[in-house]
Amino acid sequence: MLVNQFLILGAVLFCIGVYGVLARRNGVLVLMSIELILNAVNINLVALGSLQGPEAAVAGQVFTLFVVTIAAAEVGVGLAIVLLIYRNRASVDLDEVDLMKG
Amino acid sequence: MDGLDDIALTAAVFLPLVGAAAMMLTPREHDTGHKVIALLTTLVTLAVGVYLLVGFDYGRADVLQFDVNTSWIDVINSRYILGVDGISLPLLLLSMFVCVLVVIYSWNHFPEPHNPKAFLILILVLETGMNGTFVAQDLILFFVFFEVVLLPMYFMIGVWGGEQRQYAAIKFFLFTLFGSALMILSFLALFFQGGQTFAIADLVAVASDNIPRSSQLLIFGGLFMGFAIKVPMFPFHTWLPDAHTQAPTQGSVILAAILLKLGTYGFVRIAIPILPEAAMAWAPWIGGLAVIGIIYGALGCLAQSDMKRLIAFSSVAHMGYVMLGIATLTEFGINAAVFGMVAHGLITGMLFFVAGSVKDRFHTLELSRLGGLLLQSPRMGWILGFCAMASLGLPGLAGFWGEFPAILAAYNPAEGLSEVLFRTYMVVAAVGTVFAAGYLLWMFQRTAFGTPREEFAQARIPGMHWPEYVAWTPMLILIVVLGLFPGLLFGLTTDAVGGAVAALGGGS
Amino acid sequence: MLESIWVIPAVTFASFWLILFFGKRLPKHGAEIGIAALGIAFVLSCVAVVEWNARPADEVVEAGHETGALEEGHGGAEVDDEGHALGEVQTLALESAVEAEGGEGEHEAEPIRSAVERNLTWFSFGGVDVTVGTAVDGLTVVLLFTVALISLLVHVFSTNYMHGDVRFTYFFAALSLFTTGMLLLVVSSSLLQALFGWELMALCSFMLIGHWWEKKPNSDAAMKAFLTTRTGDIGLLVGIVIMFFAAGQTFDIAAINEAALSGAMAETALVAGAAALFIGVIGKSAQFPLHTWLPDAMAGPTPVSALIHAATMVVAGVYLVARLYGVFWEAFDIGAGGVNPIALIGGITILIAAALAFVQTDIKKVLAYSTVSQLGYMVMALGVGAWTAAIFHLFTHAFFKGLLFLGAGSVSHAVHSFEMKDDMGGLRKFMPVTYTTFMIGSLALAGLFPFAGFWSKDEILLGAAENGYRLFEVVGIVGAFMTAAYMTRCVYLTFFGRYRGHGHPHESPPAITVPLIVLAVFSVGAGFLNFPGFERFFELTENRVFLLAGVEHHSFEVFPAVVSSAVVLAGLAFGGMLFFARHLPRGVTARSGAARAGYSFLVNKYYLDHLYTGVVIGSIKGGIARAAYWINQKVIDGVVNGVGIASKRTGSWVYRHIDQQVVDGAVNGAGFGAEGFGGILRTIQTGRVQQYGALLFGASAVLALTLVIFI
Amino acid sequence: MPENIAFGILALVATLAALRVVTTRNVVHAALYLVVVLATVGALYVLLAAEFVAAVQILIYIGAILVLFLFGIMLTRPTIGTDTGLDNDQRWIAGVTGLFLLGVLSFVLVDAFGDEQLPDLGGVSREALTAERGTAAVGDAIFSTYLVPFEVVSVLLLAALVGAIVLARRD
Repeated sequence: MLVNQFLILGAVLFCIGVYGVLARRNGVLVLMSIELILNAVNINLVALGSLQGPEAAVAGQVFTLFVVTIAAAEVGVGLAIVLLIYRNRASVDLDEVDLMKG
Repeated sequence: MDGLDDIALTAAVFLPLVGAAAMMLTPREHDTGHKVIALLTTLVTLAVGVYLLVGFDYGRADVLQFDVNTSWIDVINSRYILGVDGISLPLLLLSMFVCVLVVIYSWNHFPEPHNPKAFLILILVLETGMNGTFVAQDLILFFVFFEVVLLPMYFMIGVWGGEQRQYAAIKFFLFTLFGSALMILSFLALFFQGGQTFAIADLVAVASDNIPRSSQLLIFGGLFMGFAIKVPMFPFHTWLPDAHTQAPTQGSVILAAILLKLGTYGFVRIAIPILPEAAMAWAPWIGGLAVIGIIYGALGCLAQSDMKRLIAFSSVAHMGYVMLGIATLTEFGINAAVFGMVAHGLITGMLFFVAGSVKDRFHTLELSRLGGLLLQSPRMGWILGFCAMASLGLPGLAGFWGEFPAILAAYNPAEGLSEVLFRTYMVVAAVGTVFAAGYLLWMFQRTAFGTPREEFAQARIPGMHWPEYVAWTPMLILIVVLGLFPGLLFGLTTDAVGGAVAALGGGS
Repeated sequence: MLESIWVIPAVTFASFWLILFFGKRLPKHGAEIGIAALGIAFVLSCVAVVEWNARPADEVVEAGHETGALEEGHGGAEVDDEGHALGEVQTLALESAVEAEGGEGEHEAEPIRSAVERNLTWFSFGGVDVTVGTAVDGLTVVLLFTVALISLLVHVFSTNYMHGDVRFTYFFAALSLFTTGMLLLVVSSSLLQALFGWELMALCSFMLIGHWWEKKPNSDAAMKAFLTTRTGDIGLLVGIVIMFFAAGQTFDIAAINEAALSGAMAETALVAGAAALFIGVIGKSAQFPLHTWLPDAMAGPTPVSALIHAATMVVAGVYLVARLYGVFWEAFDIGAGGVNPIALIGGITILIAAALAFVQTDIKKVLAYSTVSQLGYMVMALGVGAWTAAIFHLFTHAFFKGLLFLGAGSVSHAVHSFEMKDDMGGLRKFMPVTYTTFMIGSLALAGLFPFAGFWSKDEILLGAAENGYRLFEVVGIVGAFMTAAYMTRCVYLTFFGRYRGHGHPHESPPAITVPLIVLAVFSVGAGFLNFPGFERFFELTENRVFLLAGVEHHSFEVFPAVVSSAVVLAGLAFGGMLFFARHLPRGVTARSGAARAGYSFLVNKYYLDHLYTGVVIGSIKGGIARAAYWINQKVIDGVVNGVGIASKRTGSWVYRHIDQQVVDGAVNGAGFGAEGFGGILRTIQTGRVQQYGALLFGASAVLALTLVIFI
Repeated sequence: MPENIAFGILALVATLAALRVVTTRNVVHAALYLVVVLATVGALYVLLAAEFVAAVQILIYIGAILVLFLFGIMLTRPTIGTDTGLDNDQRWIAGVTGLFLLGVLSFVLVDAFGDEQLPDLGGVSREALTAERGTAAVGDAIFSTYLVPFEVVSVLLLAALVGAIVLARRD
């Protein structure tokens, strides 16, 4: 198997995720797109790890696990934020969330 | 004491961050607590600076001292190298010093929307960035600190700024970021072509031998863009007036006093020593832009109706002298430039302080609406006059030593540069001193002389507050002391500059 | 004392700070500190003069010798031996001297007093040690004496004149600082340090001329003074820079003079440097065409005018030329005769300023133009090689011009105005002391025997004649005539005729009259310092540069003195005819000494009346002077203002069209396409995270692409 | 070869499902498509001989995270069914950015790795494989080499837990 098969699949998923993050209006969907991005990264980690030999393979897997864990944390906090926004604005539309517009 | 020496610079850089962290943990309501923490942090940092000043070996001002050199990012062979020599030390101290005063001044001058916690944290983060830039001796480290400065300033302008703050902030950010992008490209090119190292000292030794002349020119061009935008030099200056006008007083002061110096410092520390040949080739253009900036900035000043904007334009003119000094590539010129940086930092910083306090009282800086400041707040009026005089280069005050030696140096530029061209620059620069006197006195006349306008005639204008006294007195004293004893600074810089100029093959 | 001459400016400088910090709490609001400090300075200056006078000649310098002098011991005996041996060398200067003087052209090596120098290293940069220090020679002590005396008297005068002023304390502080500036300039051994004093005076003139800054014209005048002198300072800065390099990287005045005289400087650098320095002098000493600020500077309080005109500020330029005479001498070839820029500028200034003085109605403006004209004399004297005469004129002028200004102040104190035509007249009866002293001052200014002005002016004319500057001798004589005439007019309008003002004028109190009397004494007596055969002044000021250059000093000669006296008398008579005869019955004219003298000189009254009123005055008053004044106000001033307005317009135009549109536009355009930056930014700056995200990803992709392609 | 075929199918499914995640107009469908993506990615891990990761992927992602998503969807009460307002007005910008990024990334990847092959693990014995990169090896690594990061991650999880509670709490 070519290593690039995995890597390019990762790139594709990554870019789809980016598209989702940028184009989606619904907070929950944006979070899902972020999951896509994280998965793309995970694929890369595992694939590159197994390319470099057993030790790297283990390292890649461990980091993948870390990413998964962090993703869980991120989804937890992210959804909490979305809920909070929803509660305050009765909407999860990110277009309306422009608090950074000073 | 060795141990202390080793961590002194690291402490100087990261203490403000520690303070910022402590403030983050303090609840937002404790205004006074935040102020005290911020003040203590900056004071302790300044104490470290004083320790450096005392421990500095003046006999070897051209060598890096208190140096730290440990591994940092091995993959790209970027190391954590800090050190100060005669050029960085004054600027480092200036940065620490100004930060203390800015914090003191902030005591009762928080611009809307208030929030002392965030504001002071930003100042501390800024300080880390600035201090770091002045002591970093590794290109990547330098770049990191150089960029760290950007964000706090962006927020400071964007959140606490005037009416057009969004525009000003984003303009500032984009301009500088654009410059930085080219700069990092140049850094990378130096890395790949100059022997796979980011350490400035190593690059100084090898870069000019390893890199073909044509690439040197290109690389210098990238560095030039990065630094010139920060300075800012003539065609890249348009972010400055907007940023200054919109920034809160403290932001303006830091911007004028220190941030602009990052650019000129970059030239002196990085661009010229590493790429002397390219510097030679670029010098006439830099000098040309510098003198255009001098006259142009002055013309810009004459056209202003807003005091802060006028002062901002005057920065363009003054930094023109600094750049002219640098462009001569002589010891005289670069000494003058370093002196000019410090002097401009103190003087223009003071001018912005005063402008801020005037705005606090009159809620406007329109020159046509001001007048009679000397009647309503005599001390502030005289301080403004003093700063105007210092800024126009009156001998006996610090500004003179940035201006006159630069003119002096332009008469006799480094070997290989056209004398005729630089002498023309000299005359133009000398003409610029008259313009400087013109716009500064005009501003002073408009604001301080005469009688107050009708709208303010009855207003009770408070005199100076104690934070103003405390924050301004040291600066005023320094302006006079440096003006009368320039040796204090020249003594520090002259050896270090000599070392830097030696790279140019002897200089003049 | 001579070694520690720095004490003198230090005292006045300390006085400045003391007045600033403690003045308000003292009973006299700081005046006592100023007077005490100036008193000390004056006493110390006297000590310096005495010590200098007592100093033995310890150096031998051969006149006109170009390779520099031998440093000899401190005895007179060696001097004679060496002097004889060196006396035979022929030089260029010697040749010209032979022409000029006929028989007595042999140059002897002369023993002189060497300057007392004391230098410290101030700082060093770029491998050059910059020194700070004092150099004392005859020129220095004379100026110290003059400055300290005039300033002391001005301080005393001001205690009464400025009494009750809103910023009394501050005024005294500024006076002290002003004096410090001049003293510092005078004792400086290096050009850089001199620049400090020079600019300190500019600062103080700004503060003092604009003392009553509540009124816009006053602050305008202050700005004009500062900016005009600053314009000249372009030249000064450039000149100092050129001298620094031309003399081998030193600011030391003595070294620069030596280098210039020894031919070590490149010709172009020398000429360019001297020309540049002279531009500075033109600005500071109010020479044509930069003289316009001085009359406007009358906006300041009268004591300030006295100080500026008599002892400080404007004479700084003359002093600089005298101090760097070696440079100017070589650069403009002053020894050769003919025409040179310095003499030319001085000559033009004499005439145009004197003509302008005719049409003024403000007494201080008459005096101001006369100062300009007299400064022209000094500069011209330097230009024609009459070095001693220039310094001597500076010295005597300080007294009578100080006297005249303080006198004008005394008058205005009585009538609360400076308008001669509307508010004065007939004050002779009300203010006898002021009248007498003012008369003495006027006659001294006119140059009548035996007043001080006569001796110094005469020396200038003589110098011009002897050194081959016949043209400038004529200019000087015409100037003397005009001076006499306009001063007659001024005196007439102020003190004679009927009182035209309001209220009852009265004589001023002693704080005002005592300085007047002191100055009057000097105005009479100062001239005798260079009395033929006595010549203490010449001996006192003779210095090394002077001798090295081979500058000629000419003693009094009877014939030219008679000619110039005759011209002065003619001028007085002319003025008397015009003013006394026209407006008053004969009887009053007969009682006035000046008028009678003019009268008896002019035999054919009708013919001269016709000539003067119809032709000369008609053209001078109606035409030339007005034209000159018009040119002054419209063209020169117009150019100054025009440049100001034009730069402002250019500034606005550049700012509006180029800065805001082109430069900014280019930047904005380059980044973000056709729409304005602002518009786009507003869309970008939505505060929406996702748009920032888009930017972030886009930008990083672009950056990545750049990296991929270029690296 | 069989693994290549498997990869092709999985990759196709993953890509299509991912595309649907970001394009579908039904939020619940999006979540379900995400399940498909995550599952195929898990399968890809198996292809790469990383069974433990694959298991974790299924357990945590599909078992926990996805359930969280569904909760989120339910709690924010979006329209169940199609909803036209799910995308904002910068779809084109997003699309262009994504494609551009994809182009750059692919170029870099092809440029860097070319046709480098993954090591063929077919010849390695099952025992050796397990010992080298199996679950045990991973466990060893986590609790020895990567112990500190592991602890940090646990603290992070705790912080996230607390944070989520603080944020979502009604008070």
